[in-house]
Amino acid sequence: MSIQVKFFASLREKIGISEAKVENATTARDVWNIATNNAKQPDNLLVAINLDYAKFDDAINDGDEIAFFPPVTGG
Amino acid sequence: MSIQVKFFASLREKIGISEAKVENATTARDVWNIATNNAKQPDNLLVAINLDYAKFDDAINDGDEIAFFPPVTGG
Amino acid sequence: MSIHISEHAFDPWQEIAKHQKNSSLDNQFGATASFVGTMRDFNDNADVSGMVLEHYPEMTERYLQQLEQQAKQRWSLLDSLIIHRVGVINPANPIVLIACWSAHRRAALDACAWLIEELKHNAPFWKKETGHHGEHWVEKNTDGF
Amino acid sequence: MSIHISEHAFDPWQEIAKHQKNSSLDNQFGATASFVGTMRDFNDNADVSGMVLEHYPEMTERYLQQLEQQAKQRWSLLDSLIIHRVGVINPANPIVLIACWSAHRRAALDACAWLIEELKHNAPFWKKETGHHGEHWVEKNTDGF
Repeated sequence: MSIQVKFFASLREKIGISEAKVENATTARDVWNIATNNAKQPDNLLVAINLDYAKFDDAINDGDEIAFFPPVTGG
Repeated sequence: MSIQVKFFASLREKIGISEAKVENATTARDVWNIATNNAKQPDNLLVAINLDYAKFDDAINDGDEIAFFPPVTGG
Repeated sequence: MSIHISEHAFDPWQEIAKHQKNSSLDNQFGATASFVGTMRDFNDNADVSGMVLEHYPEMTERYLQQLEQQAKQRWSLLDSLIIHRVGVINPANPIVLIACWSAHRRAALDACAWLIEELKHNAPFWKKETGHHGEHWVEKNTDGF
Repeated sequence: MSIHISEHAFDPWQEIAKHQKNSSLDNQFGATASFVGTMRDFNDNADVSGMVLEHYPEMTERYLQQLEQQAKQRWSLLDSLIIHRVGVINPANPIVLIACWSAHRRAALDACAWLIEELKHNAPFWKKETGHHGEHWVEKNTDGF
């Protein structure tokens, strides 16, 4: 199993990781815990699975791309 | 007393008058009746006194400009 | 705040750019909302090949100035621009331009939508359409849908 | 329907004109509504001299395409255009452009206002501002007022 993980913006800078690969995880929350070594989740943390907004308890599958990021501020 | 009267658009074409001057009138309705020789008022006829929307029973004064026109269709 | 009644065709995008360049808005605005009404080549399913727009010049000017003042009182606008064509208009010609500038988006968006709605309902302009079947006055504006 | 993510400064009015010219909209549309978001030189009362806009490229593209599709289903749009800057942005630079074309005014106006609101709330872009006091990430977007 191989999960692609991405971090963006202030979160990327704070935890110092832009990308990671994790091997075994069943939910987005697992992915966070493994990739960040159980770092505390910031308030308002957002997660996307395969480019769609998702919940932390959503199941993930081999080959998925999971992204974590802070509230968006575009436009 | 001198009242300037104007007619616009389809109303102007229908009654065949673009401008008139009437001498004695106390309301916009009087002005209509005098200037058009008591023509029937079309549905939805609008009136302005001195460039502001007004009512047919509004009083008028010497030197006023009274305009009659159909529903507006700009923009 | 600026109002132009034009007897000549205008390019709305160039007019917005020009207005913005010549104004003192530099770096202060974060939002620009605009609306452009354009002559289509059909209306109510009948072919329309041309149009003549009549207006009541003094009242039009006064009414549009009052509208801009009301918009300025109601929303935090930094600037606004209204351009309206009169005279002979051809298909694809812009008829009306409304542009509003503000610091934040809601003021510009809401003021722009309000201005075109008020203008459509009350500004003394009248359209006469010409087509295959002769000419006729437009009886009333659509409700916008 | 068209989406551009641009690393280079763009002129929103030229882009609208260009898009209109190159599309097959001729004479069919009666209404164009647009919104332009521009970088101001101040935000929350602090001087801001520059900005870097980060995004999540694949998700941004996907999200904006979904937005356009939803707008198209909800309103009778003839066309739409979304342009968003990323990278280094200077004061007075346009950041985002939304333009919508429709036969009648309400569709274009409502879709345009809806698109900028949805984009602001959900599209994966992040602003980092730079100024006299160093740099900082913008924590959240204003509610638009």
